[in-house]
Amino acid sequence: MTDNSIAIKKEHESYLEHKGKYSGLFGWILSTDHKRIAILYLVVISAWFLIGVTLGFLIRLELFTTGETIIGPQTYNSFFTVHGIIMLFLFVIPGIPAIFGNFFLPIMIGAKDVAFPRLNLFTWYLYVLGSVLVITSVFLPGGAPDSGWTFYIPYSVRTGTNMIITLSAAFILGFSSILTGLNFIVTIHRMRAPGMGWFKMPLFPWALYATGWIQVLVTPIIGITLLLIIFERLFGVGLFDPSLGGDPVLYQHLFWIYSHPAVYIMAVPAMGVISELITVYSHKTIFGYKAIAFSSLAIALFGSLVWGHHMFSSGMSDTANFVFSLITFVVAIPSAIKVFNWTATLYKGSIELEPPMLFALAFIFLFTIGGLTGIMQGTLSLDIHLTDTTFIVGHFHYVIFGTAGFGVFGGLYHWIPKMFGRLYNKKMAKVSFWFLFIGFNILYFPMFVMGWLGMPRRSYDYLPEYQIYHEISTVGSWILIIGLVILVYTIIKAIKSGERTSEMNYCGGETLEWYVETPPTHENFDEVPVITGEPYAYKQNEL
Amino acid sequence: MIAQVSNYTQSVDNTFIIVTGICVFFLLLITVLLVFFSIRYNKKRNPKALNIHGSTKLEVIWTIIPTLIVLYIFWIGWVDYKELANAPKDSMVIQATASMWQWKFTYSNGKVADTLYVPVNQNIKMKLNATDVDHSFYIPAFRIKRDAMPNTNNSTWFNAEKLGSYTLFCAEYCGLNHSKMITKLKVVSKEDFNNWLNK
Amino acid sequence: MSSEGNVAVHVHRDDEASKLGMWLFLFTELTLFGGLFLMYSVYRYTHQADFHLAAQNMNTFIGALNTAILLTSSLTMALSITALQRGSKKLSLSFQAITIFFGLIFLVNKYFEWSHEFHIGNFPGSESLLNKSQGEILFFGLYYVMTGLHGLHVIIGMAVIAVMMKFTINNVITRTNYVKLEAAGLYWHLVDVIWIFLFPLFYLIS
Amino acid sequence: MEGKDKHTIHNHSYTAYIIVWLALLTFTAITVAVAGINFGNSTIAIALIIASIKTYLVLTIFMHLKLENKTFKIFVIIAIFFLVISFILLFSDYSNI
Repeated sequence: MTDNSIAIKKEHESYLEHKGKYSGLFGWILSTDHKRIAILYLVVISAWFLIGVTLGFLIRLELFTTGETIIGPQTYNSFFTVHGIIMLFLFVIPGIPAIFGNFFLPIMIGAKDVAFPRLNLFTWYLYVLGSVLVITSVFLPGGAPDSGWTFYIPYSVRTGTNMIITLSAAFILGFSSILTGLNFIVTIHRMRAPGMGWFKMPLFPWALYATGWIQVLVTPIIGITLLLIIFERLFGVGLFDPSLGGDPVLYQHLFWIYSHPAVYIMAVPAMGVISELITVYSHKTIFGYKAIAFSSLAIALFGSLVWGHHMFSSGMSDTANFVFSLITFVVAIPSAIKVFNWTATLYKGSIELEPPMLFALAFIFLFTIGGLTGIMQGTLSLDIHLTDTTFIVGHFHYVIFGTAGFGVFGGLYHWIPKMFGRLYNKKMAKVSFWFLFIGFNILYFPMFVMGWLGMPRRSYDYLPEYQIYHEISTVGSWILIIGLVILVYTIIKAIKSGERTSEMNYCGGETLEWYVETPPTHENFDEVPVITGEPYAYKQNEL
Repeated sequence: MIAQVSNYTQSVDNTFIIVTGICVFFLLLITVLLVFFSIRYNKKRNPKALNIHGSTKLEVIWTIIPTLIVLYIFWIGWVDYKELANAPKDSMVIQATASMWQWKFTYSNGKVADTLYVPVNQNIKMKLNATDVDHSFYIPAFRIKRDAMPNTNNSTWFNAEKLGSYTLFCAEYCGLNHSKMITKLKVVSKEDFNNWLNK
Repeated sequence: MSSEGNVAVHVHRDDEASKLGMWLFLFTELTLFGGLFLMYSVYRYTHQADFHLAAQNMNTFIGALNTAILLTSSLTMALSITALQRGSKKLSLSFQAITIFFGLIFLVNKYFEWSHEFHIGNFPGSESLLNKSQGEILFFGLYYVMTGLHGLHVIIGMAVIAVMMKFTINNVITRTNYVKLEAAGLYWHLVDVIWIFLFPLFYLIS
Repeated sequence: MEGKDKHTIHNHSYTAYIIVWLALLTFTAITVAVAGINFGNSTIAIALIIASIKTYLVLTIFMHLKLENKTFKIFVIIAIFFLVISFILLFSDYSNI
C-alpha cells in the first residue's frame, strides 16, 4: 500500500472494474471485496423478494372472495408458509445488513473492508445454499411446507410435507445471519478510522452494531429449536411430542426467544438507514444523536426480553403475562424516542423531498402506525382478543414491510448512484413511491378493522361479513404491486443504462461514503481518513 | 363495533377506546408535524437549514411522558386480564376438546355436543384441550381467546348476558381445514338449557 | 497486492480482532446449548421425580472419569500454547497430540455408555423407553441430544486441533503468530465448560 | 493499520495451569462426593455452584480472560447476562410465584 504507482492507478478504477485474481463471473462470486459481496446479496435477495411478493399477491387474490377463488386450501397454506419464510428469512432479516451494511459499513467507518472478508463471502454462500433449499422444499415430492413460518409443534412434526429441508434451510440461514452480525461487531470494534470514537460513528453503523449483538446471541436458540424438530421427525426423541410429555408451550418459548428479537434484527438496521436519510435530505445535523444511538442499544436489549408477548393466549402463568406485557411497553419507549428525534430533525431543516426522503417520511408514518398498534397488542386484555387475527397481520406488515421494506427502497434510491455510478429517473421513482405508499395502506389498514371484528388469520376461507374488507385489501395489493413493478423497472434501468455520474457527493451528505469516489475504488480510500469532527456537522448551518 | 354481550366485553371495549384514542392522538401529532415541517421547511422556502443538535429537556419530556402513558395502558390491560384469568368458583364447567378440524363439548353429565350451548347469566368455565395439534378457542363476541393444546390444561371463562348465537372460531392455524373449524355458541335461557342438557 | 484473496491476510493482521470474533462465535455455541439447558431446566422442574429416577441409570463413575479426561485435555491444550510461546515447537505439538488423544478416549467412553443404554433398550422410540414415564422419556431425550451434540463438538474440536498440528508443523503457526492455536484452544475449553455443566445435570441428580 | 503488530505474549506459566487443573479435579471430586449426600433440594444448587466455580477458573485462566483487555470481559458479561435473564424470564412462566 506504500507503493505510489498502484495507489495512483487505483484512483480511477472503481470496484466494478477492478481486476482481481479472477475475471468475469468468478471475479464476483469469488471476490472478498465487501462491495462486490453486497452486490451479490442485492441480486439474490431481490430475486427471492420478487418470488415472495408473487406469493403474497396470490394469497391476497385467493382471499378476494369467499370459498375457492384461485387455489385450494393446501396450496393456500403452503403459500402463506413459504411467503413468510421467504420474506422473513430471505428478505428482511438479511436485507439491509447484507446489502447496505456490507457495502457502506466499512466505508462509513473509514475501513478498507470488513474484519473477516473471506468469512463475509462464506456467509453469502450459506445464504444461497439456504435459500436454494427453501425453494427445493417447495418442489420436491411431499409438498411445500405448510406449518406456517412459525413451525409450531406438534403440527410441524406431524405434517407430511417437506419440513426437514425447510428447517435445515432456516438453520443454515440463521448461521449465515450470525456470521454477518459477528463480522460487523468485530469490524466496528477494531477497524474504525483513527479518531473515530464511538460517538463520532454515524448512526447506521450504530444500528448495525446493536443488530449484530441480537444476531449473535439469539439466533442459535432458534437454530437448536429447529434442529430439535428435525430430530423429532427423524428419531422421535420425544422432546416435542405431547403424547410423550413434550410441552407445546415450551416450544413457543424457545421459538420466540429468537423470533421476537428477530423483529428488531429486521427493524433496527432500517432505522439506521432512515437516520441517515433524514439528516441528509434535511441538510442539517441530526437531532439527539446520542439518544438515537442509545435507543438502538436499548431496543436490542429490551427487545430480547419480550418474547412472551406472542403467547398471551397460550396459557402462560399470570406472572409471565404480567412481566412480558410490562417489558413490552418498556421497549415502546426507545422506539418512540427515535420517532420524536427524527421528527425534530426536520424542524428548521432545508428539506428536499427527493425519492429517498419520501420513503423516509413514509417510513416514520408507517412505523408509527405499526408501533402504536403494537402498543394495542401489548395491552393484555386487547391482545387476548386481537392475537391470531388479521389485526396482527396488519400490525407486523406495518412494522416489517413498513420499516425494512421502505428502508430498503429508500436506501436503494439513496445509494444506487453511489454504488453503480449511475442515476435513476427521479420522476419514475416518485411515481413508484406514491403507488407503494397508497397501495400499502389500502392493503394493510383494513386488516386492523376486520381483525378487531374477529377475523382469524391464516384462514383460507372466511365468513361473508368480512368480505368487504378482504376486497378492499386485495385491491390495495394490486396498487402496491404496480408501485413495485415501477420501482423494479426504475432501478434495473438505472443500473443497466442510467446516465453515468462520478459526482462524489450528489446529495450533500457528510458521512464518509460521500468522500469516496462514485463508484468507490477497490479499497475505498487511498489514504486512511483521520476523523476529527462529529458525523453530521453541517458546519455551513452554524450561525 | 361488534356485539357487547357481557360486563367483560364492556370493559375491554372501554380499554380499546382509550388506547385507540391515545394512539390516534400520537399518530396525528407525528403526521401533522411531518407534513407541516416538510412544507414549511422545504428547501424552496427555507434554503438554509439551522443546526439543532438536540435538547436534553425535550429528550427527558418525550421519554417520561410516553413512559407514564404506556404504564397506564399496561395497567388497564392488566386489570381487565386479571378478571379473565380467574374463573369464579361457582362456574359451570364444560370441557372443550379440539381436534382437526372440529370442536367437541363435554358437559358434566356426560353429554357431548359439537355446538356449545350455555345458559344465560351463568359463569361458564371452559376447560380446553386438544387431541392432536394446537388450536385456539376464540369467541370474538366475548373478546376471549385461549389456546387448546395437547398435553396442557388451559381454561377460560365467560358469562353471557344476552341470548343469541355467536361464532366460535379456531384461531390457531391447524392445517388443511383450519378455516372451516367454526362452530356456534348458543346462549339460551336456563330452562331451555336444562331441557337440552337432559334430553 | 496481486490476489484479492490474500490481501486481508498479508496486509492486515489483527490478532485482537480474530480473538474477538472467536469469542463471539463461542457465544453462539453458548446460546445454542443454552436453548437446550433452558429446555432441560423446564422439564426437570416439571418432572422432578422422574428425572431422579432416570438418572439412576447413569454411571457416575464413567461420567466423573470423562470429566477428569476432558479437564486434563484442557490443561494440555493450554500448555501447548505456552510451550509454543516459549519456542519449543515439539513440546507444543506433543501437547496438541495428547489433547486429541484425550478427546478420543472421551469419545470411546461415551460410545460404551451409549451402547450400554442401547443394549438395555433405552434409546429414543424404543419399546422399553416408551413404557416408562414421560419424565424419563424426556430425560433420555435430553441426554441423547445434549451429550450427542456435545460429542459432535468434541469431534469438531479434535479435527480443528489436528489442523492446528499441521499448521504448527508447516510453520503457519509460530512463536509470534499463534492466534489460530489460541482460537482452537478457546473452542476446546468451551466444549469443556459445557461438559462441566452436563456432568452434574445428568449424572449427579439421582 | 500497520501499527497493530503488538504481539505482547500473554500467557500463564506451566505451574499456574497445573495448579488450576488440580483445583478443577478437586472440585470434580467434591461435587461427586457431595452428590452422594442428600441435601434435598439444595443438592442441585450445590452442584451448579461448583460447576460455576470450575467454569470461572477455565474462563479466566485456561481461556486467558484474566489477561485480556476490558472489551473481552464486557463481551462475556453481556453473553452470560443474556442467558441468565432468559432463564429468569422463562421461569416466570413455569414457577408458581
